[in-house]
Amino acid sequence: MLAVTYIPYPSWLVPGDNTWQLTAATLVGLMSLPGIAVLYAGLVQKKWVVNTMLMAFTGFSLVLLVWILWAFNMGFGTNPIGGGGGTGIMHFFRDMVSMPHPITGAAAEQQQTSSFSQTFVPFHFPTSTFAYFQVVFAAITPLLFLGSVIGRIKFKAWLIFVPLWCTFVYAIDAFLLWGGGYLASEGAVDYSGGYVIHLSAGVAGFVAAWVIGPRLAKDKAHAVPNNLPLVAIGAGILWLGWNGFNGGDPFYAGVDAAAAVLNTNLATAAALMTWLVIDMVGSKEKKPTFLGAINGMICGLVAITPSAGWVNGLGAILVGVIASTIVWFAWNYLPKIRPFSKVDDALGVVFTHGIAGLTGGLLVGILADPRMIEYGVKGKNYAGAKSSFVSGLLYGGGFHQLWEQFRAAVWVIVFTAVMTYIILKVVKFICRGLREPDEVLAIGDLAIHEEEAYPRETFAERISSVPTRQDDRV
Amino acid sequence: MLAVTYIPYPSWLVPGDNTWQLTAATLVGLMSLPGIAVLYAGLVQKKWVVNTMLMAFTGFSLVLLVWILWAFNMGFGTNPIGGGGGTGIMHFFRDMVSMPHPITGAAAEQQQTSSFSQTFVPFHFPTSTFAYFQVVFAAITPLLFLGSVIGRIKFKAWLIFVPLWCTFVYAIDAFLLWGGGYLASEGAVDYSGGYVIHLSAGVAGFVAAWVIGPRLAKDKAHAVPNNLPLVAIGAGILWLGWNGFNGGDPFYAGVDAAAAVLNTNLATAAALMTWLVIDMVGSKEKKPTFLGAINGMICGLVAITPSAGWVNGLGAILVGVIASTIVWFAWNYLPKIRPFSKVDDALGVVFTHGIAGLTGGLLVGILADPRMIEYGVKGKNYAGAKSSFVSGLLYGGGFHQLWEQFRAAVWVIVFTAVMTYIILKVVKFICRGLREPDEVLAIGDLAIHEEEAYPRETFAERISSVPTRQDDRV
Amino acid sequence: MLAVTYIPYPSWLVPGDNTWQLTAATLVGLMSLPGIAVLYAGLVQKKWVVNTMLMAFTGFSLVLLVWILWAFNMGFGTNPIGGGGGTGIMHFFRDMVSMPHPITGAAAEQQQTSSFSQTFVPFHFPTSTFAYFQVVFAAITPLLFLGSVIGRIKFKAWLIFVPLWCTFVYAIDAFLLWGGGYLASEGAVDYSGGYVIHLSAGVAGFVAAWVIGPRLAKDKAHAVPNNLPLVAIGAGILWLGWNGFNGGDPFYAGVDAAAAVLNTNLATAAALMTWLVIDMVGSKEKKPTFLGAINGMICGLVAITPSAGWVNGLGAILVGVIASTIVWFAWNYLPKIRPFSKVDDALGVVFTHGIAGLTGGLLVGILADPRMIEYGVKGKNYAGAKSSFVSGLLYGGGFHQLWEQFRAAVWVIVFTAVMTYIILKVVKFICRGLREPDEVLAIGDLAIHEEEAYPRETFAERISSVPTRQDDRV
Amino acid sequence: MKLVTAIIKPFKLDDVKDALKQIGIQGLTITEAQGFGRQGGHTEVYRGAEYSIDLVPKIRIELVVDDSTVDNVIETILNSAKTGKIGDGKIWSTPVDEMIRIRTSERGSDAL
Amino acid sequence: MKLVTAIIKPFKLDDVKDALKQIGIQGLTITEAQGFGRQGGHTEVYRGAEYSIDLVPKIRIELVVDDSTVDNVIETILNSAKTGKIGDGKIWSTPVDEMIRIRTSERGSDAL
Amino acid sequence: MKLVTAIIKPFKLDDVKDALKQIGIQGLTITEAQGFGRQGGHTEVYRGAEYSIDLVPKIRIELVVDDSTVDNVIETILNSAKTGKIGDGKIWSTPVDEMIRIRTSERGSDAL
Ligand SMILES: Nc1ncnc2c1ncn2[C@@H]1O[C@H](COP(=O)(O)OP(=O)(O)O)[C@@H](O)[C@H]1O
Ligand SMILES: Nc1ncnc2c1ncn2[C@@H]1O[C@H](COP(=O)(O)OP(=O)(O)O)[C@@H](O)[C@H]1O
Ligand SMILES: Nc1ncnc2c1ncn2[C@@H]1O[C@H](COP(=O)(O)OP(=O)(O)O)[C@@H](O)[C@H]1O
Repeated sequence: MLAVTYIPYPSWLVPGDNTWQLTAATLVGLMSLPGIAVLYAGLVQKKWVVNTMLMAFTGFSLVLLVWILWAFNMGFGTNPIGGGGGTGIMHFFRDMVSMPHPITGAAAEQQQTSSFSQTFVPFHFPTSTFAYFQVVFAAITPLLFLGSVIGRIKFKAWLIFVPLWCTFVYAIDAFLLWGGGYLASEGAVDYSGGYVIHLSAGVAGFVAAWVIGPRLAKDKAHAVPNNLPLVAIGAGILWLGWNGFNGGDPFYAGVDAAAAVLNTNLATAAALMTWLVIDMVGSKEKKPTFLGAINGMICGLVAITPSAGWVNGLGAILVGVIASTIVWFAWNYLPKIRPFSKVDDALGVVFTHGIAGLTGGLLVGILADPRMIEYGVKGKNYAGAKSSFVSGLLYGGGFHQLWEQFRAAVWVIVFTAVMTYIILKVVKFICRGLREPDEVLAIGDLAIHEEEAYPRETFAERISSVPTRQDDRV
Repeated sequence: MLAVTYIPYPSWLVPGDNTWQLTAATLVGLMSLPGIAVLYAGLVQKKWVVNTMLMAFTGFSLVLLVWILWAFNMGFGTNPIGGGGGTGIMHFFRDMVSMPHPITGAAAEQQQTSSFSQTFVPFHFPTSTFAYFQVVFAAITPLLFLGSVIGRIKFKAWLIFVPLWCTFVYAIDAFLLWGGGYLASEGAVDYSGGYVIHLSAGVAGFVAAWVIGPRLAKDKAHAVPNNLPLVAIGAGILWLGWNGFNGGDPFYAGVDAAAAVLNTNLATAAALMTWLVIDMVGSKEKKPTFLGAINGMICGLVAITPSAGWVNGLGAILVGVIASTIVWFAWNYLPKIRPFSKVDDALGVVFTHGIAGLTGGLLVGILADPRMIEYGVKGKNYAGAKSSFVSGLLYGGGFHQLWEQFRAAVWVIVFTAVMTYIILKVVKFICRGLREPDEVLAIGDLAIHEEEAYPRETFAERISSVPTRQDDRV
Repeated sequence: MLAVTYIPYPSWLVPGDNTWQLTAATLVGLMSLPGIAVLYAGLVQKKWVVNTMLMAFTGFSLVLLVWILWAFNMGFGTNPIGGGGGTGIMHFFRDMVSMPHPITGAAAEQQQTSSFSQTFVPFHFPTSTFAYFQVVFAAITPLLFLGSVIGRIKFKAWLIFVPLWCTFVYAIDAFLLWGGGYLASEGAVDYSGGYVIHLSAGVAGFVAAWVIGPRLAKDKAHAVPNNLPLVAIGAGILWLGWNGFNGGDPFYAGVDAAAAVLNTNLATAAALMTWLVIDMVGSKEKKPTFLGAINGMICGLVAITPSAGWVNGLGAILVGVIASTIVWFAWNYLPKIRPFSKVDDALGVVFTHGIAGLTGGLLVGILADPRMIEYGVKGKNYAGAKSSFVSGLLYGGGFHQLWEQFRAAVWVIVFTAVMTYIILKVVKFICRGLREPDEVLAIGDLAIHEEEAYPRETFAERISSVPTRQDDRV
Repeated sequence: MKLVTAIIKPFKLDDVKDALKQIGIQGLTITEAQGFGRQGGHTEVYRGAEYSIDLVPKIRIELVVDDSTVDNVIETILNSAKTGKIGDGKIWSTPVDEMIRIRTSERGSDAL
Repeated sequence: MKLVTAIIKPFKLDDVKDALKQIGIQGLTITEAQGFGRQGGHTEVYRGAEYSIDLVPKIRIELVVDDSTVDNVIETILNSAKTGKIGDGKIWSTPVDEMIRIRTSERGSDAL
Repeated sequence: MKLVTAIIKPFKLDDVKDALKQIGIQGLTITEAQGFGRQGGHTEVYRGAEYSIDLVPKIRIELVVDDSTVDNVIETILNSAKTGKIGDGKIWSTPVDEMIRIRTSERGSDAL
């Protein structure tokens, strides 16, 4: 390799790492588009397919712009607004984010990435790579909680809600847990977003469903999905795309990335089979269902997210089994009690993302194996001092990590809930309401977009726009 | 890394670069299959779905064979047919391509790639990688203009048209702009194919639609799409696949690849939102539409293609906004005037690819930022002399680049139009006509392929082929 | 690159290789989910869509667990059960597998991978990477033969059949041909699984279809597919995913990986066009069909699998043309004669995988070009002694390789057939039958899963589970 | 006997079915239909082109009833299908010569 | 002339069609329908929520026949559509005033 | 009153609908149907296996009209649906006892 005659890289760049990071980011992007867009499109009623897909595409686009124009630097900048000083509660409130500013300049795009948290591990790729990897995470989060509010949220309200939420909830949680903020510095960890993304999406979705109010009673009572193969397409892309989601989070194409990928798949397989088996022995019908299996799959993916590279293979399987079991019971029993019985979380995001993410986040405190090393590794280049690992209760870490995970969970739940509520009130004010009127809801896509998911050509007659040529052959 | 004990690479190979290039190529391949195949399948009338998909699959296959058997070396060979000498107009016409020959031998597949243009930047992967990366670009081009001619082109004519077009249009434009030919040597640039692919596809599609004639008047008047989720699947794969399309074009997994990926996403998000907003405020219905958003998305992807790694982030956003706006107005007003009112470009390829590609190509001359460096970069390995960058009007480059971009555009438009016309006349002669007969067109897929997109089992009775066993249980 | 200041890798790890291997594995995973799941879902009758998809998702999950818990070490462990000694027939039967044990521990996941066969080529990534790459191959195999048994196999029988088959057939063949077992040591080769995966899947599917018995006569006679665009999605993902399937098998992101990718695409394009042309000139209807083209495509992908990096480009094209032609005739004529006329291999897996895999495997013995080098390559790092290449009959290798390929094929066919038969008898005993009862088969998805693929909301009335709120707005 | 045919709004189907069950109707057949009438259709816009769909989705209910029940059935449908808005649909009845249950070959009222 | 309408189980369509062809019937029209009757519907479960579908898929056959053929046609449908299980469906006939073939404007029996 | 039922070729729907509008028809109901008749069906080939589809797609139009309009309506459909090729379809009319508009409970001609 040394004989390579022309080296077009700056000295800090490693092409293998850059490739992995860009590939992983692309996989995560695919999880949103077309992944979540069609997974949700398949799950909603036929009359909501177009609306659901368009909210997914616009949500993704809006976060991209917001992120690059200001929010990336809020979460991953080098310059905490409070200056980075202070301790305890001061530290916490003074430094909830870094200074917002765009990364659209030539220098910003091309220089080696660094964030407030990267004091000891320099990443070997430019800011463009890092920001793009981070933005696909930021963008999938609103798409996840979209599942809670479909079937009644006003389209314009969505277009305003997403940028505000990304700025005032996501960027802050990202800074606190990943960007070097208080929670991170205290020791709470979140490998790839069990809290920042999934728990937060579950809570935001639940609160939003509550604030916006339920779907039409008729829609709720007839809420059959419209297309299961579409769900399969989305689900398959989610599963394999998650290799990038979790595999990309060491930010090195090293040993831990590989372990994270393997563990993600183990947890997911275990969770899918767990839900299936409980369905077969424990549900009223005692039948295996496809959508049940997919629910289980999602639980596994979500629950392993906070710990993917910090548990060993056995831990990963346990995470899958435990999370799937807990969410199965939550899914089947919680809707009967308050507040769940009062809130119409249409696709159940609070369960498959909220509770699964919470379960996974707490399990880090129990199952993390300190021999799983994120950066430093045994061997010739062993970097003991800079090694990054986590010890759970079962591996001699005591209750410390569990406590940190618990505190972080409380923060994410409370902060997300409160801020989501406030933001929605603001959006409601701006948009004069958060819901489409009932007569629009009764119709769905056709009323909002004048499009339907599966148009029937037989009954359509073109009336305007491009004139039909007179001389067309018939 | 130095401790690696066994090195199975030749000295010129960098595994990170090779990986990135193969990954990028695979992403671009996915844009065609299933990307374009299902995007278009969703947009056409139900009776044309099978025909559209089969043209996509066969078009892709034919280009693959043509490319490896002769056309790759025409575009990217080391040996211009005129010997590479001459200046000005002589240079131009003597050296429009390199000598055609196959790259199917063991030596050709395995050696370090090099082309006539690579005098200063050696790529760190073999010819197999380079040829494969280039062929997925060559293959998507006919698939794009397929959108102009669906619903009437004779299937056999398609099978002959594609290889001829690839040979006599694509390979030549590729040589002139990328392979070291005249336009490139004069300074015209095309980062990933805004001209070679998109402008050319738009022009070819438009000319072909004109030569072949319009669809049946009835089909044109009832041209409702059949499946919007299918469009979403194709669109999502296109967007994220474009990370490989533009990210692969520095041919190094370096800084500029990352910037190109980020810029591509920025332009696309901006373009999608631009079209959506114009639809909401400027269209007759004042409604946001899903297919409008997808049109905007494609405009962004196409328009950023010629400049992805040469503009900064702000430039990328501008490219998206400008291209989407221009194409929106073109889409809504040009069909009313000649020649657009006379030509049935079924899916509007001339707009979303032709005009968007042209806009993006010219914007290079305005927005290219010389601080965006394709190969050489600041830092320890800064290779000043070999740096590759472009200066637009707004960044001190004067009108030079704009003029070169303009000249190249004129060439691509005129040459593609004339050659496409000639090739179609030849194909018409060979196939005795370019259109399926009207009674076949009235039926569509069933008449041409005896298949339909969504068969109904209830009414089918097997009559032949494999005999049904007598002893089957009922 | 040397200036990189922080190296978080062990000395044996190359990030470019690790990235390629993880990316390739992800592509192969996508071939199963959603690839095969939706390809098959589109091909079956509407009433079997959900069942087919759920068997794909569960089959994939089960193999993942089985593989990591014991089977990976059976196929790719370092410790043959017989101790690795003995010669000839002794060698063969004593060492059919390595010792089964899990790889779920922290050490196992993170250490450099090694298998019994890797005496001279150390791979530059951890066991997690290698095991994950191998498991996506192991997992797709049952999904392939699922196509033979859909429409009657008992769902529970599937859940038991898959783990047993993976353990007692797949792991053994993998060891014998890839893990350093007898067939490999004698010289038989299988680049990416033409035998271990495709031939074996074809045989297993055929035997299983025979043992389980045919579908209902009515289903067989009305076996029209339900959704061709779904087939297109699956097919496109298969094709491009195969870049990882074959490109990943040198286990280095080097020259041969690139050649394997290019050859795979060449063979596939040639095979698709071959089937199409034979359909156009040789079928009763003389029409090009989409599903015919897809059959041809699969033949090409499968047939190039055993030789992808050992033939040159011309060889690859020949493989595609020959395999597609042979399978076309087999597909159209063999079903008329025994035993094919007696066995209801629903989707024809024995043809497109079995016969195509066999053809490709034998062609290695004819077309392998010794100048195609898997590991050692010319240049500064040329490792002559450790080079890995194969010589076929046409390239001076005589009949040796052909004979080895033939012997290996005989083994795979006989062993797979016998073991599949035995396993099914065991499963039949455990599950009290292998078939769903006929009244269940008459209904399909709704009877087995209480779900249907495309539910119609109009006629559904929610009756239980989550109570509808009384206070919902209407 | 009479064949009563009713064209109703799709979302009223459950109500009508329940109401008919209440008065003892044991069977009916429905088909999905498209109606053209005073109720306007709608416009769909695909890629900027407007299409007019002047047909609206309807459910068509058919049931054969004894002469004695006709009025009650019609009344019941009228009440349960009415929203008072344009497009509520129509009911018509036609004479039936013969009614047979396939399973038993019973004829007339026994076949209902 | 009479209009014979038959509601049958979908998988019986081929048999009925063949039987009618045998007795010389040259034309008929079918629509996909949903029946409600003694035959129970089924339950579907999506993500744990149960939905009751009390309508079962049926095929609706319509054919206009000469008065002289009615009985034979009914008999033929009865025989070919019967499985003996609940839900086999119904046949009814109604009087027809006029029957015209669009292509030729022929009326009455000539139009069949 | 009469119920006029017409079976036509799908691509003729627009023409027929327009023609009926012209003569003042204000409402009708259509269903998608499949016809079996002199017009041959077609073959479909999936993966080499041939399937015979002897049913062809048709549109079924139903409209209840006043006795006085029947002839005009039939004539109009005849003219607008005719292509002269086999498979153009049929028109038949049957007597109607009662016609009611659900919205207003109007009966008879008022309900049209
Ligand atoms: N003359 C008719 N014959 C058959 N069906 C009719 C007739 N007129 C209306 N319909 C059906 O009744 C539906 C409702 O009619 P419409 O005129 O829209 O409203 P309304 O009945 O409330 O006045 C139509 O969509 C159509 O399906
Ligand atoms: N009174 C009726 N009018 C019209 N269709 C009816 C009537 N009763 C039943 N049907 C049709 O006949 C089908 C079979 O009726 P059902 O009561 O289930 O079984 P069976 O006719 O064997 O007693 C129903 O699904 C429905 O489509
Ligand atoms: N006796 C009949 N009763 C009801 N519908 C019929 C009858 N005969 C034909 N049809 C319908 O009319 C359509 C056209 O009939 P066909 O015999 O194909 O052509 P034509 O009416 O031009 O002779 C058929 O597809 C079928 O839907």
